[in-house]
Amino acid sequence: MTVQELPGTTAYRPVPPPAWKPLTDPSPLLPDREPFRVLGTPAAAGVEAALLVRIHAELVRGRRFNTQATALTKQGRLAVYPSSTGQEACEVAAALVLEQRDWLFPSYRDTLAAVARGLDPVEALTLLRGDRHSGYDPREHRVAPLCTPLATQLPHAVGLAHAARLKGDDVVALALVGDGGTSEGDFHEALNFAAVWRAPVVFLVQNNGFAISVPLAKQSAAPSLAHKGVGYGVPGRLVDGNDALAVHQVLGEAVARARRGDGPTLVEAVTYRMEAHTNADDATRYRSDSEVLAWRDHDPIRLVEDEMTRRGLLDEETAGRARDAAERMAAGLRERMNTDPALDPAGLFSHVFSGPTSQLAEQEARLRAELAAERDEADGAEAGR
Amino acid sequence: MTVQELPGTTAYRPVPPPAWKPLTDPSPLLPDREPFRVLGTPAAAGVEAALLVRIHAELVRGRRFNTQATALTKQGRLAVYPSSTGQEACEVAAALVLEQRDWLFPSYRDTLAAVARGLDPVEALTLLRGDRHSGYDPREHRVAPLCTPLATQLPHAVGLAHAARLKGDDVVALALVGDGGTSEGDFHEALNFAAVWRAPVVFLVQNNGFAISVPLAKQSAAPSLAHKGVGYGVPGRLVDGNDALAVHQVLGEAVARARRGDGPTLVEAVTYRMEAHTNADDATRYRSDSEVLAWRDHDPIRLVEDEMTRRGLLDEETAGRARDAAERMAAGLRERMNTDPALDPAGLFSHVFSGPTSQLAEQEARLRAELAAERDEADGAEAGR
Amino acid sequence: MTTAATEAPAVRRAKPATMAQALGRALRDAMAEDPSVHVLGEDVGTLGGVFRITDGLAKEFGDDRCTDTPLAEAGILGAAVGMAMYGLRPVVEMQFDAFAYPAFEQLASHVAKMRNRTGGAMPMPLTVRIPYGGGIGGVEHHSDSSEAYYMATPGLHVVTPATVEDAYGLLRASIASDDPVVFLEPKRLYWSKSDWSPEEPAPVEPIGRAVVRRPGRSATLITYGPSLPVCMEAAEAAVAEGWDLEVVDLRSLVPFDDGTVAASVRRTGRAVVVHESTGFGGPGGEIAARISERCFHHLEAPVLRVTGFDIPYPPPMLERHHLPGVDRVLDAVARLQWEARS
Amino acid sequence: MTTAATEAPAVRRAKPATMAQALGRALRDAMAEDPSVHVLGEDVGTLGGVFRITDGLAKEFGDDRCTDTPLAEAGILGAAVGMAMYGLRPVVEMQFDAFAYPAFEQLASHVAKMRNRTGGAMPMPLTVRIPYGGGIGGVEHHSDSSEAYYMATPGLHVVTPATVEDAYGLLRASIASDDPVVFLEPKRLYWSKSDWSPEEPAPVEPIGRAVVRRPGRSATLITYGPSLPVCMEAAEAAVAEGWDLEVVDLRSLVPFDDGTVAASVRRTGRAVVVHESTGFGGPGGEIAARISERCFHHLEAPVLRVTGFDIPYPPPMLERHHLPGVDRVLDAVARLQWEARS
Ligand SMILES: Cc1ncc(C[n+]2csc(CCOP(=O)(O)OP(=O)(O)O)c2C)c(N)n1
Ligand SMILES: Cc1ncc(C[n+]2csc(CCOP(=O)(O)OP(=O)(O)O)c2C)c(N)n1
Ligand SMILES: [Mg+2]
Ligand SMILES: [Mg+2]
Repeated sequence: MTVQELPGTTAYRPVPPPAWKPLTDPSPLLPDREPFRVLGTPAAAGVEAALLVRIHAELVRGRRFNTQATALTKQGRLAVYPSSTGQEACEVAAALVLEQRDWLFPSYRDTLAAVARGLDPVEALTLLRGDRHSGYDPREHRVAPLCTPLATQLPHAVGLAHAARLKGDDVVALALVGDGGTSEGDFHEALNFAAVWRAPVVFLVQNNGFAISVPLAKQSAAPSLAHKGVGYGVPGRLVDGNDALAVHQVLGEAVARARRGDGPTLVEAVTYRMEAHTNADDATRYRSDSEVLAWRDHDPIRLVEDEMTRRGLLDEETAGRARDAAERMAAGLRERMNTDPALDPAGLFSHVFSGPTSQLAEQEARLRAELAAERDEADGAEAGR
Repeated sequence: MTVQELPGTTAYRPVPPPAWKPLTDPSPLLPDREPFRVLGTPAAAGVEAALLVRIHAELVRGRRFNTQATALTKQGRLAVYPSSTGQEACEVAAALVLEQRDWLFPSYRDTLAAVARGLDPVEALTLLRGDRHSGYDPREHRVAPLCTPLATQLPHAVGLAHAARLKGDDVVALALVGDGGTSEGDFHEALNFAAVWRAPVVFLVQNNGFAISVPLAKQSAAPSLAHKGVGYGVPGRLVDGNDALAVHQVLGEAVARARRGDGPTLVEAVTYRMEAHTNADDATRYRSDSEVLAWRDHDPIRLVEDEMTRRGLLDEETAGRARDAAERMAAGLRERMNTDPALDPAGLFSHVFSGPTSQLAEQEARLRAELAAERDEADGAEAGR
Repeated sequence: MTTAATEAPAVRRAKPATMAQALGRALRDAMAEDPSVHVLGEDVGTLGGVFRITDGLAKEFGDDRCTDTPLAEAGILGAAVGMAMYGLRPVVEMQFDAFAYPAFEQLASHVAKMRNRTGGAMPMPLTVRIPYGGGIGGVEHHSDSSEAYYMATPGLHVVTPATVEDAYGLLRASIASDDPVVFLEPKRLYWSKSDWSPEEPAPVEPIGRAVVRRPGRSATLITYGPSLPVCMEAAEAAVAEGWDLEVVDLRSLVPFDDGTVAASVRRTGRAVVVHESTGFGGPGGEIAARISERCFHHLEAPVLRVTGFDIPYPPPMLERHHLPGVDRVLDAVARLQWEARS
Repeated sequence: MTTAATEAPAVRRAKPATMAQALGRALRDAMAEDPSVHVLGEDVGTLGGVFRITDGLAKEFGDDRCTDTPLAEAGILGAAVGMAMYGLRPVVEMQFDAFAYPAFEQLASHVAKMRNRTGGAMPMPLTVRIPYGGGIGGVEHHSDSSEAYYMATPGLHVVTPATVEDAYGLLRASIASDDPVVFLEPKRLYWSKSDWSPEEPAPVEPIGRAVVRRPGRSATLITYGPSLPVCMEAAEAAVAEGWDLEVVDLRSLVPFDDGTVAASVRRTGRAVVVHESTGFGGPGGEIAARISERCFHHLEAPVLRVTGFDIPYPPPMLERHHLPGVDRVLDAVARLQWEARS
């Protein structure tokens, strides 16, 4: 086709080019300018006492889980622990808003969310203890393996949610990712697929200010990370990530929206990583104590307790019950993590494929022979003693 | 840190959490709801006649380049040609807004932009003829190799622009990508790096409605592709991609902004691919003739000619001059593409590394021996005839 | 698993069938038999794929079973992982070899590892179809032989057919497998033909078994995918030189059929590995090393390799110089130290 | 190129130096000498990298020379390609082996191909530093041996030091090279020490030359990177068994030093390749095949391989069973058909 071939002399019509139309109205997709809050606002009064008490207990238990796990690293019982201390409101709310049939896709920092969802803490910690990559059956509690390669779990969540929808199942997937993780291409591709497929999935970005040592300002120049939603046709919501009631409400709405068939939501929770990146990290290299201190005033448990106090809900009995439950969990964890896990080295070959290949069978036999020889030697040494 | 350790009883302060502040004001980053237009609006009258005439001549030449290249595929002189017919306004404007010292990063469909920037058409077409992957020195006209893996050229443009800025050079990079290419992770990562680094780079998305057979609606659910900008803190601009004056103006402003040190811009040009994806594609499988026809009324050359006619600028001399220049280019191209390119198979080894490795030297010697034997055989056959 | 196509196919095709048709038929039959099989990729729906392998599937099974995705390979494979986690059997089409690279992390870090990571709890019954190799005049990035990457990734099966029948049988077996399979389609054989017709039920080949395509006594040519026809032609041409070559088609690079390969080489005492992938770090090194380990005392000559050069894939006009052809295979056979035997 | 460090380093370090320090010093010296050298990656600036290799560079040279990037590996490498196109010499740090996979397309389709594609007009003087391998108790995805992927990609040099001195010398040479280098850092040797001090000028080793670390006559152990100490220890232990083992440290997998390797094996007549990467499709296949091709008539036994198993990298508590240790090396040496010689 050349211009010469064009028919006639129709005058230029200043109409939108034929294929273009705004696909969606952008306004409802944009986040508010301030993070959404409930605690410390009049809305807090409307929240049911039972929910407040439940969330408080979960937060206290969550904090205790974090401190206990960190203690276990010092005792050499955990190789490494990326603590979510300070982020418990997000972790706990993510677990609470889901139904049993829903799925959670945690990142490597979200052991707590998995535990709050019902996972056995010892099984949830195998990755970080180093005995198994993922010590639980993901299908049992519908928790995907804790994901180490950043943002790669997001397309999984989309695919799973999409599959469930295709099968006609009422299942929502909630995927967790960090502020740093939003920079990865997988974040982009997952959000886009979710939007195009209208998949019932909720993305929760825990913006805790840092990706290891890299502060948000070096990670993004966006008005907020929630502003990324509109570029996919996904509503972006900004929430105070230390306000457990706010996170619970915003995530709850997003899950409900997904369940209704209205598609994905991107939630940015503004929070703060109170500890170093992991126990192996030295946070003093890249941030000041005063910054950390400022966030103590905004502690998620504290905020909830202030509201409970205001409403007379934080009596000694309630506080004690929460504390006791947390201590029981911690004691159980301590005890069970104190024994060395039973491990069968020959099991290294058992699950590479559904059945053994001749190559792996050969290698397994070789390892078994080595292990037998080792045992014989040890027995010999013992007998000789 | 546990909650118990928290100091005192300071009341909850409903202030933004310490680390959070909106990084940028989102409003100026959002595109207008309608694509920006000049032609057919009062603003067209303000455009200098010389510019109009120049753009017209380039468009005519560009269209002729497209039809000639397509014709060469039919004659077997080009292996494949992804035509930009219908998109000439974008291709030409992208070339015109850049200074000599600036860089252009074309995708595989943008041979025309490279040629409009001054590249020898025969050298620009080697990729598609099949004699060389990239037949020109990118440094000569500051045109990166035509890029086949979609969106991968975008981070290159960012890196180059960033490097130039670090060196204190006044250089802007303009990178081209398709609507489909925006779905790739590399698009996301490039936009984000550009924003964080405030790199002097302009991204032009030619939204031509399709990625091969996949229509935009299956590619994105965003209000527009320009709405992706705000998620990086990058202004998004929406422009009628068939309105050469509008594209020229919007790209010009974006380039000027980058040059001023104000960082990247994302421009979405709404246009249409009038031909099939390439000559090897059958577009009737996925779109209707009526859709294509509707876009004929919005042809970029036509729009410019209407304006020229209105202003009395499209006299026979001007039109003839443009046509003649285009025909000269086409004739030269035809003629030069009619000879087989001289190729040295042993040259396959010359540029893998800066110097030969012993492995490659061995392999080259083997190939040379084969070629010599082939020649001897051919000579023998000739002598025997 | 059965292969019976109980209903007539949507379109009656005349004999002979092409490899492209056989692949399409395998997808169709798998989808018809098992509603959990889903096809996804770029242009696989309305267009039927750039090689038309998925032609008709969206029409027959609907967009939800054969889905045009956004243009993002990591997203496609990542979504397929999630679909497999929910119990579906996704079949992903990568448009070309080099365009599978954006999905490399998903493949190496998740697809290959998910079952193992979860102690068997979470299998990955997922097939990634990748058209690979050159010889079709493709522009840059459209002709890579990327099998070495997948072979070096434990947890993946790597399968590649060389005949029309195997295209059907191996693809059916790959889709039916509870393990992830990288299914490499030799694109220059897409239009190769066979008398087998898609109307006939074809055997589903178990994954992991090589096959002797031509028995012979002088030496063994070990090959797969696009290089099988080259080796068959070379074997015919070798007769005139007095060599009776055996040709082994590996069909599956992982798992590797050591039994068939070693038995052949022990019989013939000489071996040449032929593939179009680059030589250095390519599959041939592994294959030659395995043969030497297993057949050392039977070898009359070192195992030789005939491969593409160690260079980025050349532009179309030069690719014939890169691709191993009959002459190079025969040259290698000639270098197998024939004097040594006597 | 000279190696002279004319000024004293920012921090005086006591002897002995670690490999980590040597790498840091190499970066520092390269940056001091050549203003076009730029370091970029995740956490390389303020933190000095998770392994502290880049410690102090941002302070000494500024954020623009040593840059904390957003968290996106394809973006990092892609931006580095653009920087190289403009004449800089970027040195990219990937935080761990498996986290280089998102950048695979940029590496395979651009870094490796840019010079060749442009007929030499656009070189890629770019170094990608990747900490690799296991043995440090890393959680999943932190212990991959990914060298096979890079070896199979023509256009890349692949270099890996095994000693503190080489860490300095090879990194300097890699940064100075006009070709792209994948520089693999054996992370479990980061804290290995040597008497060499960063105060002394160290020799810049040319890329592509293997070195005999221990001369011997009975058999040759061929290895690189993290497995060198294992082989050295095995060679010492072998003395008691009556074997005098030669140990060759490859140092560079691409280009490959066929000369040094073949000369050694021709001398000893027996060879074992040792690496911790998985065996199948790993570097050992290529190496063994090359040796067999070149030294066939000198070989008293097949070239054997001692490698990691063909499994995804195990969890920390089991990794010692996976990693080739001294015993497995000695076992392989014992299987070298010693009776055959007599
Ligand atoms: C693909 C990938 N690249 C790099 C890493 C190494 N890494 C682990 S955690 C981390 C920072 C993550 O930051 P963010 O996403 O903000 O999560 P947070 O740690 O704050 O929870 C990095 C770079 C990784 N795990 N995966
Ligand atoms: C990474 C990658 N994936 C797939 C392809 C194959 N491919 C070539 S062009 C194309 C469609 C591109 O669509 P768009 O970005 O809209 O550009 P257009 O063709 O419309 O100019 C596809 C899928 C590719 N070149 N690169
Ligand atoms: Mg973070
Ligand atoms: Mg398009």
